[in-house]
Amino acid sequence: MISAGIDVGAKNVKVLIQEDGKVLGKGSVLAGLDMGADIKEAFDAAFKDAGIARDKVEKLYATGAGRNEVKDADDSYTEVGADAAGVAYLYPEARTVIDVGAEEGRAIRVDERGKVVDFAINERCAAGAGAFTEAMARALEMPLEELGKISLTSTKAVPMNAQCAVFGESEVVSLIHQKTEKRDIARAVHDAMATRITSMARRVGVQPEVALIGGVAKNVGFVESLERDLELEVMIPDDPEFVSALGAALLAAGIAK
Amino acid sequence: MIDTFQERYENRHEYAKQWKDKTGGKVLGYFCTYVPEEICIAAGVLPVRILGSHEPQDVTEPHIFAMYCPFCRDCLAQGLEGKYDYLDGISIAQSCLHIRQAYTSWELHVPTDWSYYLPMPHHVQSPRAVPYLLAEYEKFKKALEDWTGNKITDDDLKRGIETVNKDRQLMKQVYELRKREDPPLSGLESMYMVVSSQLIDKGEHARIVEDSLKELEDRTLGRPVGQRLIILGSENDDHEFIKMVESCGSTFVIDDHCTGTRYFWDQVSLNGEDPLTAIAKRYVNRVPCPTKDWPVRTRVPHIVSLAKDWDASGAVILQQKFCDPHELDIPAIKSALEEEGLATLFLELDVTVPIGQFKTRVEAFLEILDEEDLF
Amino acid sequence: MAKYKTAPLKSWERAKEIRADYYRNYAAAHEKGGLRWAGGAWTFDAIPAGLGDDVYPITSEPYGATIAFQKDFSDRCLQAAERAGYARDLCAYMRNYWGSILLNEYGWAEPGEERKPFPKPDFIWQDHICCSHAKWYQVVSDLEGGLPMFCVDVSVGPYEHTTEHGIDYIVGQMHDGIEWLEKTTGRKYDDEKLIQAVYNTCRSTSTWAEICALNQAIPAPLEEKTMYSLYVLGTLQKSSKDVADFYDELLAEVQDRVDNQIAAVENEQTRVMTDTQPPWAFLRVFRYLASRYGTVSVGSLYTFALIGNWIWDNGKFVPRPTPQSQGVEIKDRDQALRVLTEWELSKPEWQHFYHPKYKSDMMIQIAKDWKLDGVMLHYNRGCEGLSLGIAENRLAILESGFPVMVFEGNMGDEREFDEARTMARIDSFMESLGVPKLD
Amino acid sequence: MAEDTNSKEYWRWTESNWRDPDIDWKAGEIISVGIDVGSVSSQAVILVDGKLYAYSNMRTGSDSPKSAENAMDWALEGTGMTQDDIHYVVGTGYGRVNVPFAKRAITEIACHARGANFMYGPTIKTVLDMGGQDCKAIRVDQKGKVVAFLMNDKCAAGTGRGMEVFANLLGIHITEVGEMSLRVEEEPPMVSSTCVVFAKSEASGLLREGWPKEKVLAAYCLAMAHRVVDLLERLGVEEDFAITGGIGKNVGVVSRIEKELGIKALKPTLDTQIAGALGGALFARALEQKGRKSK
Repeated sequence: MISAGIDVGAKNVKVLIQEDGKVLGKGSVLAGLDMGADIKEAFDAAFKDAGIARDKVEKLYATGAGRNEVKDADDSYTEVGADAAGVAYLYPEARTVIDVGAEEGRAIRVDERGKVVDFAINERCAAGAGAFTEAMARALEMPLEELGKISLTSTKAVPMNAQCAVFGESEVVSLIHQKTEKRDIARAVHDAMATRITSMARRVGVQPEVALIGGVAKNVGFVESLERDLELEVMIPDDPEFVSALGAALLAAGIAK
Repeated sequence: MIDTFQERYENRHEYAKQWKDKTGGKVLGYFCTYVPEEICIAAGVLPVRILGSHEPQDVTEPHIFAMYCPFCRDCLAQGLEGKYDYLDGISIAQSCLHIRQAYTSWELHVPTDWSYYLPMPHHVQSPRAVPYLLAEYEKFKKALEDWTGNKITDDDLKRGIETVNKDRQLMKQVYELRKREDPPLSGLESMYMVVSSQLIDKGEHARIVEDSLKELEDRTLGRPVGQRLIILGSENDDHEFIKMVESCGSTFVIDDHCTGTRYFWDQVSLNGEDPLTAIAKRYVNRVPCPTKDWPVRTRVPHIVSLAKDWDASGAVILQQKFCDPHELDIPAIKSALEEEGLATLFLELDVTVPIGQFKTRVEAFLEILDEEDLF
Repeated sequence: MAKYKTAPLKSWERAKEIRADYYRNYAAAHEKGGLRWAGGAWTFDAIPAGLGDDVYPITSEPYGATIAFQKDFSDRCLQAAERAGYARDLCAYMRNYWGSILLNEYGWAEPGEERKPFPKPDFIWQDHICCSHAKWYQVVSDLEGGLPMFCVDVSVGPYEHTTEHGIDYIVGQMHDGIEWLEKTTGRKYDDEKLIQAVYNTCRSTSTWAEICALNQAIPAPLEEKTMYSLYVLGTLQKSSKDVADFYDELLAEVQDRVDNQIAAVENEQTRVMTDTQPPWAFLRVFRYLASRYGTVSVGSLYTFALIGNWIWDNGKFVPRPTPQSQGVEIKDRDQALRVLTEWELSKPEWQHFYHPKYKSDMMIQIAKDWKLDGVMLHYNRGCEGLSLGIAENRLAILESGFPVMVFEGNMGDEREFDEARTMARIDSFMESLGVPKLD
Repeated sequence: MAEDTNSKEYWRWTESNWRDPDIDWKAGEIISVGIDVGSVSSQAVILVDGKLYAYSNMRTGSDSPKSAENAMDWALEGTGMTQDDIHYVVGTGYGRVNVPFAKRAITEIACHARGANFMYGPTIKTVLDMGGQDCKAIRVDQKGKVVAFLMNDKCAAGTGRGMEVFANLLGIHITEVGEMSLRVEEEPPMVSSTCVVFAKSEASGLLREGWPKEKVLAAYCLAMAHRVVDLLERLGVEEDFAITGGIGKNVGVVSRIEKELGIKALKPTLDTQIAGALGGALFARALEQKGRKSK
């Protein structure tokens, strides 16, 4: 069956189309103010990528904070459910899912059938989400990708007080004033964020294997800090930001339950 | 000599392990200064206060909800990370709810042979408190005897009292010297002195204090004293913070912390009484933690007189974030100090403090106190 | 088509009446030469009862919650307290209460009327187990320009380790307290009134527990949102005859609902419990659970046992039978105080102050006997006393096999509750429990 | 947020410099300078014998010594003055210890108080400085000396940076935000989430619900004013009252603060953002005089 999943997130709208577990196409757009238009645009991109017509999709499931905006969805799942379904398909051996998005971090423990056993969501603070690294990259006046990369070259751990995404900027500025090397600051930023995420993940109990998904999984600096904190290697799929959409599509097709 | 305190403070774990090897005795980790060290020492046990390390950690989130104070989380983290694996037992005397959680979660998740909850009464202003505490001390003493296999005699208790009293009295002598126009030691140094007393053998500590007294006789800071400050509030062994304040042109000359005067200010007075009663009276009547300072706030006039006697011109009021007992006293303390003409600066402590942000406030505060006429 | 029949609760009106009388009587006490006193919901209200029948209390926690229901007023109260220098993370009831003193507005008004000035109490009669309890009233006294105050410390360890000297400590303070009451009010103390008030205390707190025990039935005759409005009477004045009598009537009605399978939630398909005080301004969360998921919250250790008294009996968690039902006859003041002390020390919500394990055991037993599918814990930033150890409770409940969801909020400070995110979390939890949506 | 910076720049307020052409600095006895390196903006103020001669106001870069130099250079531009002509420089603001040519660093709290005293006169008793990343309520005496102060902690809501995030989100230039927020018939309910990051998604949600931009802005300005008033009330407000810092120029926030306090802020006669540097320059002048006397 050809099915689609759409993930209407805080920052992006993502669509994924699959057939019998094989990904046919993906589309992603930055969320603006007109949700209807964004959803349409994301669909168009995904259909174009898949090279199929819209009517080929038999079923559509929605997920993400804005899932109720998708009027023609056949059903909807929460981000927690969709994450678990997507990861269970990609990594049946995964027992812990860590999803770090732009404004939210989540940790989910799943059983051998991919069923959600427990979950934790970071509480009301963006310091444990992508927005934090973005703000820090801005303070350092470097692109986000660069922040991840130079962080890997650091050899020194500098403690940083990651309380708030905005105050984090002042901390970065004060590290700059203290003549701390940029690569060490980059690492401090990722360490601080990893500490928060690990703290949250420990609430559900970190059981191997651990899958890391969400846009922040593409930040190599963060991944390194997180692995150091968790004292294990995490599994990261090729398109970590599309796992929720994948999960929704698989649930729609009945491949995941 | 005075540097020894810092050295002991920094190497507390090594010290305790060596003490065990050397004496074969048991080490008891305790969570609050209401635990009667006199009785522990009488039992031949080394009581060490469990403190945090002021380092970021990610292990306590599953155990303590984030609205409790950073100090209790920092303490628990030490246990969960195995830094206190040499402890033979743990104990807490009933005080605030926050630190109690560090104790109970420790008991649940850190393997410990012996654990004792001592229900120290809160209504210390009631005449009923001493008899109640005395009965609890009898139980505590018995439990210690069963645990260590050592019978605790009245003579042992008297020795415990003398040992602790002597250290208290010597530290008070050091504090007297801080009244000088040019105090012989900084706030940071005296913090190391007091906190190390909570970490090492009391007799040894007293000997080091005694030797230090000679050294302090004609010592000066070797820098301008600057503004004379009192520092007060909840638990505080944040050396980075104290160092920062004292590097901005000021000196702490006196304090009211449980890592400072509240810990050692009051002596046990035997006066022919049986030793356990004497100890109970001391803990009931000591300078209280705010959890126990009701219905009358006895700490307020005490703090004001400390500030006056040590000639402080300003007060830094510190509080562990979320520490409700202190938050409930601070408005009263602040207005009492201000009535006496002392300016106050209020700051909240976390596991680590944002030094940059705090420095601006501290400097601005010192600028207020500064008499230099630039206007 | 609804799965079960439902019916409104007949006792409802009477409950409303008792509550209105309570706030009205407190405010009007001076008009008839009576006295007003203030203290917490846990205080030994039976003791001031010995001063006469015209002595009226106001208990702080339900009063703080009453304010929390009035969002705009609560907002002003919280602000007033903060602006007076009291930290934002302190107990939210306390800040609402102080705010109403600072603004000089009484948080309860006759329907349709404006709020009147806050009626200043004549004295304070409080107990102390949570760090904030006695200190709360120290500040009240500060704000009121000084009030006579007496507090009884009850923190003598968990009930299962009750000691004779622990009871002596509390009873001793009570004796001192009665002397103090006589001196402060200039009234003669009546032991017979005390004895009756002790009997009433035991009766109302035991009967409320029996009512909650009936909620083991499927379908549940009561849901938690309703229970809040009923249990609150015990927090107002558990020693009053009106409250004790009301619970007797309510017990009969709830038994009738059980016998006739009258449900609180017409499509009950899932059963949960919560923990700690709810965010009072957002009780619609319960309506959402019921209408969207057919989920009934059958209560919580909080609703069952903040006032209700329970005891372990052969591995079961059961309503504690009153001393009078066990043939105890109270003859004098000292005995009355001892019976009262021993009774209150077994209060389930006092046990976790010493160790989370006591609370975990009770919660797990409730989860089993009340046939729950999951547990929703409110990590309540507004109350450090009842949130104490909650993270350990969560771990223990999970360990016992019940799914747990947590949500953060604040019982009395709506700024700390994120409704949209909480609803989203409930969706995730219900989905993980496999609960089908009802629409 | 990094992305925002690259794509749109609605937050970017106008950088400016100014000079009084009527003053002949060469005739002056003491040329004093204050440089305020804040987390978001930097200013340099030049005084000639205590009279305002020139200033600059620009954005802070990640390198604060350089930001200080840039601000200095820009203030000097077109004056013919060089750094060698300046007698005393005081550094203030977040980067105060990194102002390369400063002889002394003084906190922005003292400098804002002093600057406000100059700008508004000796009747000023309460100063609110709403800066880029923090917010300070300051009580001052008639000489401009700080008597007491409070600073917001923990949270960046109610700061200039928060307002910038908002301007960007709504695609409204930062200088128009305040004006626009007043174009509502009645005040909307306050936004509940004051966290800068979450306020952003909350605002997006409101816009999607069909709230006009004006209403969203009004709600945010209101929330910001509310937080700041809390701070002021804790300190105690006495008239005269004035607002310095960047937000002082935002009528949407200022008018709401005034309304909640029931007190009017004095109308600024100078750019409110230069108050800190101005105070620094005044201190610099006093320090230079003192130095000369002692010689």
